[in-house]
Amino acid sequence: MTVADANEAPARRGAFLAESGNLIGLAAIVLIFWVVLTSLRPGFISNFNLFTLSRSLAIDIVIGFSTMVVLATGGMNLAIGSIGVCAVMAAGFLMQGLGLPPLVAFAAALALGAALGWLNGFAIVRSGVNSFIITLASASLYLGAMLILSKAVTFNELPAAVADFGKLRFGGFVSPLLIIALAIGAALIVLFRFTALGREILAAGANPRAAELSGVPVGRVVIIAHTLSGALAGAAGLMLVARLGAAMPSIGQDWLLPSFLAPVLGGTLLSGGAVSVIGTMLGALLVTTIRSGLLVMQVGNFWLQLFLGVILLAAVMLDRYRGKVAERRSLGRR
Amino acid sequence: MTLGQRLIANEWSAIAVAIVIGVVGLAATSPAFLTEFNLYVMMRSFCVVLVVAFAQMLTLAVGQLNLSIGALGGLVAIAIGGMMEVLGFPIAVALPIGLAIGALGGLINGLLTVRTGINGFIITLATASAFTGINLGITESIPFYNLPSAFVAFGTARLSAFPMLLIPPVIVALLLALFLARTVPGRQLLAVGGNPHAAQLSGVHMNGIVVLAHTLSGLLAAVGAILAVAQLGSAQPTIGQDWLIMSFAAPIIGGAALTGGHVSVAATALAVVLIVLIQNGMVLAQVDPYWVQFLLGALILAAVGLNRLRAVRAGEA
Amino acid sequence: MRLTVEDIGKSFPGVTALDGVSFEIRPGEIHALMGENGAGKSTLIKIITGLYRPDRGRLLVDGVPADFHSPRDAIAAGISAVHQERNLIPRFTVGENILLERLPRRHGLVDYGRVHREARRFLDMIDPSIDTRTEVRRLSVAQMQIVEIAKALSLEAGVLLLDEPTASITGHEADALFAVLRRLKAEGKAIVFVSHKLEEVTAISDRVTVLRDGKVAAAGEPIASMSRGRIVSAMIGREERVAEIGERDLRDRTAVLEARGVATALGHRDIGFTLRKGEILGLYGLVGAGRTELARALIGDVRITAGEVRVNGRPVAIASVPEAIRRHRIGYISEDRKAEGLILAHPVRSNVAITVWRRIASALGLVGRGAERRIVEPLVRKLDLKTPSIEQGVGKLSGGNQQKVSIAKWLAAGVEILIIDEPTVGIDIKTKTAIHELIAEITRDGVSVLLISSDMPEMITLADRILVMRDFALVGEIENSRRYEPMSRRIMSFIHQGAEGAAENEPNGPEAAHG
Amino acid sequence: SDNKIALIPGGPHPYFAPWEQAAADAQKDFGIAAVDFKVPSEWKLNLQTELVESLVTQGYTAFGIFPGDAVGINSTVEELEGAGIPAAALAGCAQDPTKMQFCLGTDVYNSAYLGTKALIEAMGGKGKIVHLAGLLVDPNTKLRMDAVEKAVGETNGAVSIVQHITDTDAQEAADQKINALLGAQKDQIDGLISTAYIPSVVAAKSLRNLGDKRIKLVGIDDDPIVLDAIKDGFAAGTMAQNPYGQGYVGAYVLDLLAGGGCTVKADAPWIQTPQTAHFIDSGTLLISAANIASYKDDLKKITSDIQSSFKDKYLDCK
Ligand SMILES: Nc1ncnc2c1ncn2[C@@H]1O[C@H](COP(=O)(O)OP(=O)(O)OP(=O)(O)O)[C@@H](O)[C@H]1O
Ligand SMILES: Nc1ncnc2c1ncn2[C@@H]1O[C@H](COP(=O)(O)OP(=O)(O)OP(=O)(O)O)[C@@H](O)[C@H]1O
Ligand SMILES: O[C@@H]1[C@@H](O)[C@@H](O)CO[C@H]1O
Ligand SMILES: [Mg+2]
Ligand SMILES: [Mg+2]
Repeated sequence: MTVADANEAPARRGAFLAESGNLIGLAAIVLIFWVVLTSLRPGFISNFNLFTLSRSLAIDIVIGFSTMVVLATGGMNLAIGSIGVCAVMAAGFLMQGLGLPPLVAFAAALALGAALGWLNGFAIVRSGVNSFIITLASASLYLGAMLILSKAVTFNELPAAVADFGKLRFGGFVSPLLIIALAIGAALIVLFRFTALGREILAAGANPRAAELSGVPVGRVVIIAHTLSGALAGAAGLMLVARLGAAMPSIGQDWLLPSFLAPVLGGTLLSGGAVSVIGTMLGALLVTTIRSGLLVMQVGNFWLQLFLGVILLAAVMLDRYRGKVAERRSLGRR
Repeated sequence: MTLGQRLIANEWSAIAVAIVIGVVGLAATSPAFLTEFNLYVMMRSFCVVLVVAFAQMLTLAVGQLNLSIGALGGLVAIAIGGMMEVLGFPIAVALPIGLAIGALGGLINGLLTVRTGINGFIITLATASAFTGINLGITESIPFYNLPSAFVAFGTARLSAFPMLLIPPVIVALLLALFLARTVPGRQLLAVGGNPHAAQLSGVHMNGIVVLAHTLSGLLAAVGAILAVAQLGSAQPTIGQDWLIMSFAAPIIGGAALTGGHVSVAATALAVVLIVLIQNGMVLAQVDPYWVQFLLGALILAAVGLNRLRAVRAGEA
Repeated sequence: MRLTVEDIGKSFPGVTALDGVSFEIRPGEIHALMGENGAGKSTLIKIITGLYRPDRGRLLVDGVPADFHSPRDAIAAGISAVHQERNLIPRFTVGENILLERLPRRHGLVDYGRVHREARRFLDMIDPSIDTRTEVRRLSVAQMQIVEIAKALSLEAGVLLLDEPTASITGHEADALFAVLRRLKAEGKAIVFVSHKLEEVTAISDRVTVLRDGKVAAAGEPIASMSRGRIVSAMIGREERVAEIGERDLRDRTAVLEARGVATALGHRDIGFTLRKGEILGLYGLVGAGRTELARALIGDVRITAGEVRVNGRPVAIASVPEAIRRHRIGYISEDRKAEGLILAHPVRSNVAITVWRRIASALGLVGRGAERRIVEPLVRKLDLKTPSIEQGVGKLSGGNQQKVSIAKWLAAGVEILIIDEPTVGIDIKTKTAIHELIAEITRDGVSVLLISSDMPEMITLADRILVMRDFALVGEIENSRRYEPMSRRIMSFIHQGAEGAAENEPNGPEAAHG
Repeated sequence: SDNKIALIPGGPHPYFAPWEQAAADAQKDFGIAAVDFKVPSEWKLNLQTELVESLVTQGYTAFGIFPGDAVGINSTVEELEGAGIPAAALAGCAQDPTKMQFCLGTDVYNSAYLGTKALIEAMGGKGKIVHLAGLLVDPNTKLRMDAVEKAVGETNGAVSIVQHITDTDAQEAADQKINALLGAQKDQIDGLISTAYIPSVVAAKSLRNLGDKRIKLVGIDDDPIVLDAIKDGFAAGTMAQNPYGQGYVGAYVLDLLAGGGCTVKADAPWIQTPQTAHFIDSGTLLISAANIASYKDDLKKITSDIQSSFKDKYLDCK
């Protein structure tokens, strides 16, 4: 049969359900955690805890986005921590060293993040070398350059507005950082769902050859994705600056795990071509919840890493299993 | 092919040339460079890095990545430390168990990878976190200090400039070269990396080989851990934390293909020599230590760039 | 050894590859397995060799049920195969590749002396000139194929399955192979031979089984009882019905794409031709002649090192594929649909609209689903594309419908020149005719097509003129009379005589052939 | 009291081991509901702040914190203050402006200065020295570098600094850096001043391995390996700190502050340091062959002196 309106609705609903099935599952897990944690430790939903949670969540989400946009192209960016700290130190220097106003400094720092990401993308596309290697090397290169230039000195006399912003609370517990993260999320949804560029990124990630032969400038698209990733890494760094009220060289060095956790839990494929923005946010929420939950439950903060690793394993395996079941079912229908 | 062309076609020729230039340059400019103690120090810092690089090289050989080498190394380190200090196990018992733990960790990585079909990158990222978690959970980050003196002494023993610590890595290197070049599983391992589909059609037990590669990788991570503990004289939970970049840098500078099927024991070893040499040169030149980070990144980029150029020249790309 | 296949069924997402196939190979026979592209021949072989598990049915070796979980099991049971795809380890030597899974050892170590001695023995049966110590990646395609055959022979198995072993080797080597096969047959081995070349099949095999759409269309008929016509109609299910293009005279149309003395980084030399508006220009050649690479050069994907390309009369230097599409309105449909043509995981909508996203995007860069649908849906109807909805993942469509998606995206893009590479590989006969009609129709709308095909009937049905390529050079250009017999003879004579022969035929070279 | 107090180091580090005993003793001696020693799993700011935040959620009412990151900790401390929870900097100070109630620690500047002086004396007043320093992010490191330079500056060129080697406060890094240093330059160096725990231990070990008594070493803290090196002549001395006293007195004062009964005085005899205007010295002394047997008693005495006079000197209590 040819396309008929009668057939379209169920099929689209099917695709929608498959995607939202994952999201609902994730949301359900998060919800269960919250219910359990709150009933065991009422302090878990105190304004204080919600506020600190919303702040860490915001940063984890943006870190996750930074990796997600490169995963979309089927690549990786191991340098996001390094890019983040470069942006952080640049912002610190511009505000404290040159006395520039925060907005100008932040814009410049974001531009630096984007530029470093662009450099990654450019090197990857030009050399044809795997993004894993290029960004492994550039991570070390950027961090080294930052340390050489900054001598690893913290900038701690930033304009008070910066720290004040980090301390703002809406409705008692919502950090403006979270609102920024959600806004970035909304922008990314628009990008990947509704713009030519976003679609081209996904096409290039799913099958670069086919995309290229269909007229997608794959090289340019990959570079743009890396540039965006760099800018997002910079944004995550700057959010930390607002939170800490200072720009310090130690930022970013432990982003690797969370940067992959959030998108992978959220259903973004490592092989490229598919992303889930909402999934990444829920993935980050799950991680933040578990981390805070384990601490609050006094499971022993030394065991935290173990739990995070096991949860990641469980989540990807579950996703795998779900995919298989879905495939089998669709075969059975035929 | 002329000799020159053959040299260019050879992966390790460029590294060897760089090493020769480095040695001559350092010897000429710094009298301390060739002193017995300095040579000893360099050779000693070569040991752990070499074995760790080999651990990564084995997973690269089958076209996979192992992000958990450092975490597993840390776990093995505190395991042997704990066995010797807390449980009072003799060295001859603790070390084999440590090796077994490493191999087991690798086995888990391998089994999870082939059973789930999930990218090894994600699997080992997750197991790395789990291994580190076990390590921290057991030790609460507190090192084991009271190790048998014979073991600690081995870490610092030397015959003039030659550190005893170098013996195990040299043996490992020779065995590994033999394994990859001359044994059936070794050849199969490279075959699976070179063309998994073809290897499978030929009746090679592909999953088994991938698991084997991961297991050996874990085993070598354990060897690295044991060496590190001997070298430090204490079992630190932090052992392995900064192995990641080194583990990739050396094999990749040594020309290993990330897609698998092509690795070189000799070139990887030379790459480690080069890295150690650069580090030492920077100490001699009293360069700001931050340059280490920077130069390592630059070195990897230069190496892959060069390799790429060479491949294009040789018409392989 | 006797191998029996009973009622085998196998489906892939969206395709039933085998549907109740039964089949028997006896000791001491050469059994030909025939069928169109996609009929299920290779799938059957992969099931017999344990690479795929059948959905139903069973396998018997000498009457005993066998259950293979992997190629290892099949090899252990005495079954060896040359698969259709190349399966060698590039950085290993020829010798090691041949003995890969059972390298001889001494004291636990691989005994390379013996590796090369043993490999030599089997290689010598077909081509003594290949050195067992060469790395496989340094061999030519034909040499690799010979290594594959030697590898299969070296197992000295009771059952030998050969999936298109002669596709890329020369007649000389094929003769050597046939001699070996005859000897093995005399030794009582059971041999399955897959080929599209009817002459070979009739020359060497004892019986023939024909598959059509995954079902048995002729079961183990003695070759003597099968005429060419009977085999062909078993393969395609009826007398060949072909698309009717009708006579057309395009000689005074304007030239849209011209090449003059073009050479490429891959070794094409002195390529010259003219494609006219609304024309189908065929590019024929044997596999490996360099046609695909030429197409890639024309769309800016391979570097052109000399000569001139003109589009609509103006000289162009196309640097990239996007430039070819956007600036010059040239599209290319790859011969490898899955790897290069489509994004299998993405829906029909994206696969078609990919070429127009930039065009339909608003000033803010936004692409509306509605806008996409308005472009995609009419095309789906026009091409009679069978899909439950345009949101269906392309990977789940049948091969023919996938091919329609690749064509649809170029119709959406509004290209003026379309290079179509092997448009009907793996596509069933009915859809094939539909696709032919579609190609003809788009040229009536003014699109010019450069058609690459190894399928002679297809070429003769569709092309207005035919270029013949051999070894990266054009060796002939023929006005198509659309009469099969004389046309195929002329084409084959160009191919066999090569450039020199062609030069003798047409003193002024290919360009003069048409004039 | 029913206060719950947490003592939180910057991360796992042997220096803080005595805090555990100090916490237990303070809980018993002062009748506090709970005094717990809680260690972030790694030496990272975010792990420390997450730990603090989760302890707030669990109802802890006061914190003694070693600011592993002197600046980074301040935003968290500010939030604690906002929630009515007092915090004090122990062992090292947070950088002003800070909401830490006070800082009780080693006067690291003075300690490094005195240590370097002792080293220079052991070297006979001339030669070249190398400074082995701790983590760069450690608030104390920069102060120590300045102090070493000051002491060297006072020799008018007789002594010079070859290098500050930083980030040596982790075993692997220390082992690699110190051995590479000795390998490359041992003949040009006359003295080593170490201002962090682990490099002191590693340097003492390496000099013993080398059998080198020519190079003089002054370390910090009282790890047994360092003390043995002093006894055997491989080290000239080490600067004692008072981690136990910091934890013990810290818990005592936090209990008073958390009850709401006391506040810190604005005009107390605080010491002004480059980091903070609210510093109290927990005790600084050089351990050498001469006092190696008795220094522990000296530290105990200092601890009880600080504790007994603290309330009057530094607090306003209802
Ligand atoms: N792994 C696979 N996944 C999905 N579909 C497949 C797969 N392998 C084969 N098919 C499909 O199964 C059908 C039979 O394919 P098969 O390769 O067996 O054909 P064939 O007779 O060997 O054709 P050819 O002459 O082109 O080699 C085709 O429609 C093909 O697209
Ligand atoms: N420079 C080269 N050196 C060696 N082999 C090459 C080179 N370029 C292409 N080839 C190989 O030669 C063959 C011819 O390429 P091409 O695909 O263009 O031929 P074709 O006429 O289109 O035949 P096919 O039907 O296989 O597509 C391919 O197998 C390709 O891998
Ligand atoms: O001696 C220092 C202490 O002062 C503290 O900084 C922790 O690290 C140790 O090395
Ligand atoms: Mg086939
Ligand atoms: Mg082709």
